[in-house]
Amino acid sequence: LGIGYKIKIPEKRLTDSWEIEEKNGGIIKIGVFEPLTGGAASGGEMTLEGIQLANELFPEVLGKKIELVIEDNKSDKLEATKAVIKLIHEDHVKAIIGSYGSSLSMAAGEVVKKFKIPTVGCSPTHPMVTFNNPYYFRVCFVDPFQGTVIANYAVKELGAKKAIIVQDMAQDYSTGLSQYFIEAFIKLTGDVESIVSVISYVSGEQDFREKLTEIRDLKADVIFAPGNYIESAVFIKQAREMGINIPIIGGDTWETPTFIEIGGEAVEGAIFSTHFTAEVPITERSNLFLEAYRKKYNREANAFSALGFDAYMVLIDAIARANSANPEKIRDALANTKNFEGATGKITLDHNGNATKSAIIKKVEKGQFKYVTFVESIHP
Amino acid sequence: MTFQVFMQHLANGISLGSLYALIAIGYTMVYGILRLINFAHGDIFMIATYVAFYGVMLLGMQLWWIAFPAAIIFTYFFGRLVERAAYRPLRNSPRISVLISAIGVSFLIENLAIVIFGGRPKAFPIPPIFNKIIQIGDVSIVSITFFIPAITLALLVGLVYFINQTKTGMAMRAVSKDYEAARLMAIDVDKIISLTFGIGSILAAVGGIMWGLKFPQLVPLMGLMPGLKCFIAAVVGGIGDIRGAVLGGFILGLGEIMLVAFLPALTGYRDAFAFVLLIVILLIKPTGLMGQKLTEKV
Amino acid sequence: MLTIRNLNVHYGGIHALRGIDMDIPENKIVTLIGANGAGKSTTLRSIMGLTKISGGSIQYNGEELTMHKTKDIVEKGIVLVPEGRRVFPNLTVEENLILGAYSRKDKEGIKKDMDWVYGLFPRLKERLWQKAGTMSGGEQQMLAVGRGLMSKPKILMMDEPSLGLAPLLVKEIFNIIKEIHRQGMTILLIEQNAKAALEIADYGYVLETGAIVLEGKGKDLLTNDEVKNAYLGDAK
Amino acid sequence: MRILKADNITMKFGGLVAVSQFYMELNKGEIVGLIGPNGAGKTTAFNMITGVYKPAEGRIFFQDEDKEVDITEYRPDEITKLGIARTFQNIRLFKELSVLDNVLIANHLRLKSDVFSSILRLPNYVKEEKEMYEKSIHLLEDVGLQDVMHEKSSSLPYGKQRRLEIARALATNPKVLLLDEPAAGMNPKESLELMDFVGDIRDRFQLTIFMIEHHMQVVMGICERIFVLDHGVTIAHGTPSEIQNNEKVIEAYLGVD
Amino acid sequence: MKKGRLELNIIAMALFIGLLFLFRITFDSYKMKILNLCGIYIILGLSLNLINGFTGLFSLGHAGFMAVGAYTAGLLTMSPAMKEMNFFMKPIVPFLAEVEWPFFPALLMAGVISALMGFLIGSPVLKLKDDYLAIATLGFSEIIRVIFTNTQSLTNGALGLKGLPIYTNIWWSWGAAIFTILFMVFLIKGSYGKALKAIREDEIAAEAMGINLFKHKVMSFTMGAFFAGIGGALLGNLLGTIDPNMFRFVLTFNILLIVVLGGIGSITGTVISAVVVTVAMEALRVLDETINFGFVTIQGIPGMRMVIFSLLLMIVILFYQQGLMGTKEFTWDWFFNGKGFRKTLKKEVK
Ligand SMILES: Nc1ncnc2c1ncn2[C@@H]1O[C@H](COP(=O)(O)OP(=O)(O)OP(=O)(O)O)[C@@H](O)[C@H]1O
Ligand SMILES: Nc1ncnc2c1ncn2[C@@H]1O[C@H](COP(=O)(O)OP(=O)(O)OP(=O)(O)O)[C@@H](O)[C@H]1O
Ligand SMILES: CC(C)C[C@H](N)C(=O)O
Ligand SMILES: [Mg+2]
Ligand SMILES: [Mg+2]
Repeated sequence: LGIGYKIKIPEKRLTDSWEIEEKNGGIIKIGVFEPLTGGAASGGEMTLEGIQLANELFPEVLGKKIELVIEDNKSDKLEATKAVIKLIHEDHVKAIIGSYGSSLSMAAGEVVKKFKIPTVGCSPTHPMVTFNNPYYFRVCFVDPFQGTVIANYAVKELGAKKAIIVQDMAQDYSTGLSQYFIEAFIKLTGDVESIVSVISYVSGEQDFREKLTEIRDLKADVIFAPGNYIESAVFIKQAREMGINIPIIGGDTWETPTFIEIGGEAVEGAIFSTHFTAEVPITERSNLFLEAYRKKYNREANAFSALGFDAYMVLIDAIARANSANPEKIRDALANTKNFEGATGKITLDHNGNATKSAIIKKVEKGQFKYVTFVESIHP
Repeated sequence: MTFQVFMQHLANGISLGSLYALIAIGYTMVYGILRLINFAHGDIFMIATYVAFYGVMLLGMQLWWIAFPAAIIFTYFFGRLVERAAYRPLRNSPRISVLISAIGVSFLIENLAIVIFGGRPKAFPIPPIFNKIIQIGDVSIVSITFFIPAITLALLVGLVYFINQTKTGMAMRAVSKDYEAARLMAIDVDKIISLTFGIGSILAAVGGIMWGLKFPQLVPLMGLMPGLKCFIAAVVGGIGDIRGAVLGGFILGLGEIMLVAFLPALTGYRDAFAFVLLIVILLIKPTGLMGQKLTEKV
Repeated sequence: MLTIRNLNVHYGGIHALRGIDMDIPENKIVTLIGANGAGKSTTLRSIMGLTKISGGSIQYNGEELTMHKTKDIVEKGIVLVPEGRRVFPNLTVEENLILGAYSRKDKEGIKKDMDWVYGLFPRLKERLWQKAGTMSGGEQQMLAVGRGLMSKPKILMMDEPSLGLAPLLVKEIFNIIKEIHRQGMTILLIEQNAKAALEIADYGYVLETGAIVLEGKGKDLLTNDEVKNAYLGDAK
Repeated sequence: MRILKADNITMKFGGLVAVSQFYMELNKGEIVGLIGPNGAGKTTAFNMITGVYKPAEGRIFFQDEDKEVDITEYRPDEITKLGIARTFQNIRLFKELSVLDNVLIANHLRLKSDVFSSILRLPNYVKEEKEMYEKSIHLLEDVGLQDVMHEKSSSLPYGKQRRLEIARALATNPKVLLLDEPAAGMNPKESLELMDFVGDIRDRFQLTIFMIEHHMQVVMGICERIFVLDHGVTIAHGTPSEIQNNEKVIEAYLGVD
Repeated sequence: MKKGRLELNIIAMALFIGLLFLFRITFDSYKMKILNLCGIYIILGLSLNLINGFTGLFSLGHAGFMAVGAYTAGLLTMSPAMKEMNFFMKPIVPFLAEVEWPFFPALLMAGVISALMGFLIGSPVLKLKDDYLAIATLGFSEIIRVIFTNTQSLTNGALGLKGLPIYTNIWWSWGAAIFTILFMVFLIKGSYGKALKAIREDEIAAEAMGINLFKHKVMSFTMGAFFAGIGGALLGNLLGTIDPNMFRFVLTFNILLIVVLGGIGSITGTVISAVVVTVAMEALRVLDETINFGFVTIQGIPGMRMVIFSLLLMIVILFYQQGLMGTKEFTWDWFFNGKGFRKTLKKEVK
């Protein structure tokens, strides 16, 4: 250009080559993207607790230290993609863990697929998260199973014949799970008319009173209302205020302290399916995890922390088996995860990258989540 | 729709409407005096609710009658602080700068709240007196539903008197048009504006606590949507006019509820209702329902 | 009563007032004349503390005013009827007048003065309930003067009160000025209508591009050739 | 030849009849005055003629070349386009813009090129723009503002702002010019200069001028005919000397010396 | 235009394109993404500045136009297979199911549909003034969002669209940005631009000067909407996923802040501030993270980044009210006589 400078153009785009880190001393970076602010912050925090706990207990693999790079995705899909891009390109992480919330995970999915970075979800249960994405894995069950489990419980244990659905149109998780519940419920009752009403709302809504007025006089035995814990708690509260007294059931999102804080007495008796319970440890690792968790946080662990813990464990197991920090190799090792003993049970990742897990039914009693029953995994 | 169901909707509508009205009055006051859409109003409302929450946590549920007024007083000073920091330095700047500052300070308060209070929602404590379920025939109504309209009405009467009949009220209206000329009348412009803000913030605080009692979850962004809707209520009624704000609040609250009740298919459009109403009213009567038509003197 | 020494004002780069010295003795009418942009309004605004001065002193009965807020200056009894009327357009005529008396506490006196102002400007009384913003230019001018009078000032400063007024009213305004002066008020008057102003003034100052170029008794200035030439338009 | 006619126009604000049944005709090339006490309705009459207010009753006609147009329902910009320009009692310049820009903007209405030619700077537009610049600069020279051409218009002293307002109105190529108190805020000397200026532009631009003014020296000096309004009602109409001696006018407006 | 300016402009342009090439080679895709966002925010900032800054219409409806643009381009460019996967709740309307356009026509269409929307909205709403206009436009943008949330078979509702083809790259984003800059410069310099400014200064006087207020306002609004639509489309096809919630009014505020920081009514200012704001938002990310100094670790606080950002913003608003540039523009004179940035006021005349 006649300026007199020479501009050095690197032969290869530095950042796209994974070898860079070998220079990085003995550190392997793993990215975490979770909602730490915004509507799903409670879940993100709990998950993070589990991940960090695991990192403290098992800080090394292949003789190298593992460094967690944590990004807040602000419970926002856009931020989720941005966070993942940043993790991959600024921090050069080898693998990623996250995120609470299927929609957030799905938003990031395209990115990790494009840049081929293996990612392990802790609790996103929507089938689309891993579908057609060889780089996305998860350590929890999926919603078709969860929907069946909870429908089963409704019909067999609660004796429900008619149900009302209340779903959050903005959450893939909520609409998906409702769909699977409906299918299972109709099959179980053998009655195509068994769903008497499907009511939709959008994340962030606070006033369900009109909707409740609408369904108050419908003859139903149960309300299935999977959704974010905040909206669900408010919904239940207002339902009870209006004198609706039939059981209200939901999915794994409910297991957060916030659900009880907001719902107060109204959520007494609320029933939902989830991944894990401290009351019935399943494996050796469960005990190890529970102990460590009590020691560090001075309370009982919850499902999301446990899944966070497991996601980390599965990941370093894969790194160890791959005997390399090469993302491709980690991915391959992850895909071969078999009977790995996690805190939440034995984990085997199938061709879609999904774990096949058992489910737990819990109930709110005296302001606590109480274990009700255990449901064996169904092999697809 | 049965009569009972209708009554249930009506009760909900009136209660929501008066809540909107209460917050709309605060908007209208500040707008009337500063000609400023105080975008931070919703955030002041949020702060008040959080302070009330921590107050009750600290003092215990029995002492809510201390905690709530304390929160209102705190908010009064907080509102004045916001004015001092974000608006006073821009006293002689174009209106757009002040408006931007309003948006900026609203951002700042929200983000600070996220860091200080945490992004995670909190449950607002409800003293039993507000939470009694009253059964009238087949209609069940929570007692807060009655408190809200009563409080709104009381504040309305007080404010209308204050603004129209007292010298300070007149000074407020004078300041709204011409700072310099107001100064020439020996009016302490800064003091009047600060006072207006304080009063507006008290209204926001009362509204916030009522809101918390009705929709008991606290998140740092909780002021956003109510803030916007109540501003709309104020505009629909005729901004600057307190009675207009009340009218607008009621129309909006009742309208939203009745829309959902009578046309359940349009439930998803509930949040759009406010805006559609706004635009329709503005196009028919550009100064709002109660706003007087003023031909600009050329 | 009011003593101005070496008053300097800058607007950004413009040196609008360059060391003005003026005296306004008690119970006198003093007038300030000068071409457009000479700095007349700026002088009055500086006295009121509306414009930041860059140097000099303004003393009222020996007390320095330069550091005071406008509000305090008004409360001391110095009042300005500003250029361009500046009535409160959204307030009624009556409310405008009430605000004129904002700093006063004597209810009785206010009531009396209100009637006095209505006597001076019957039009205002007819339009008690009209919003000031919708009144004609001249009506607003009457209101502005009336509002200034309501504060019962010791020194009343008027910035071009006859601007845009019909001839009859201009005469009227000058009569009113004389009248209030007779009742003991000190007056500082800015006028384009230099002739009328100098006729009633005890003393006059001529301002040119920010500096006083001429001063003297009103009568003397009236007959001064320079003044005649430049401001009275007589010399044809 | 008649160029403008107001046929019994009336304007009401709420209960107040600001102008009542105002009838007026202007002939080409005349300078006509409109006087009356404050609040008589003079400015309101202007506002009706220029389309700012719509009259409650009556019609307004404008002689456009050889046909008479009813402009009662026209918008202000359409009326200006036809050839009626005005100044405002309270100066309304484009404050933040330069003196030159103020005048250039007044040329915009005669621009034939569309917005895309202007963005693409097509030859037809470039040519028009050049003409606009030249015309504007000439005009500013004519009114003696060429030295302050690049100043912000609000920084001008009052008198020059008034002159700029007139220049801006002239730039729209008017046939009729309405001046609302052009001498307000000027000292007697400046007023007299203005008087000459008005007469001068009438001749140079072949204008018809309709003018509100309170300076009697000016009004009586250059107006050929004068209308007098009081409380919205036309109380007199005639030559300056007729008006000066009209009892009603003296009583309502002029006063006795 | 003085002689030599054209050459200078061409050289500058060439240098800039060279620079983009350089970035392309040296930047990783995270930085590339930010670079892309810079370009897009320039477009959005300028289009809002046209409406708010130059025409003085206080519009807060930009997010709505962006949504229209993003969805238009998204639906036109997505593959039929992708659409089928997205629309699992309710199938997509038939006429869109099979279309798959290349990017350029889709982008153009996004602008056109958005402009059409601007025209339709503008016609009634632009009769309003000031705050009323602001709140009404904000209202329209929210209505658009709510409609998009509810028209399941057209937009996939609240779930949004995932898997948009990632067409946007620096050539598209910066190409469009440069096009927008040139468009604005020539528009503003010309007679129409002056007419818009006149409307901003004083509507009544502008009308008295024969300017058809309505026509000019609608024109400005429609043009603004066009570019907002383009910006939205570029954004959608950059991120690969869109949903109605992205287009809340907070987005409009972000753009408004860019305009204000740059200086309302300054093209140069908007361009600079779009870049500064976009980069700063990312640079401040470190505040949220745990920082390890070796001897001491500072725990990151989630949300701190936004606090600092809004604090910086307030400082600018309070202490540099004119924004970066006020109404000044960059000119070549600045290079040659070092007199600093020239006021737009002082137009040179031959
Ligand atoms: N706010 C301001 N900013 C910049 N310059 C100003 C400002 N106010 C006044 N000026 C300038 O200061 C000078 C004096 O103005 P001032 O208003 O005091 O004149 P004046 O004698 O009252 O004139 P007029 O008869 O037109 O009212 C003028 O050159 C004017 O342009
Ligand atoms: N927009 C309006 N709303 C209400 N009243 C108005 C309006 N415009 C004018 N008026 C009233 O109409 C009457 C005529 O006003 P106008 O401005 O025409 O008077 P004018 O003859 O121009 O007086 P001046 O010489 O003082 O300017 C006045 O009494 C005024 O108060
Ligand atoms: C992460 C979760 C607990 C929520 C839910 N399982 C989902 O996929 O969205
Ligand atoms: Mg002056
Ligand atoms: Mg008038």
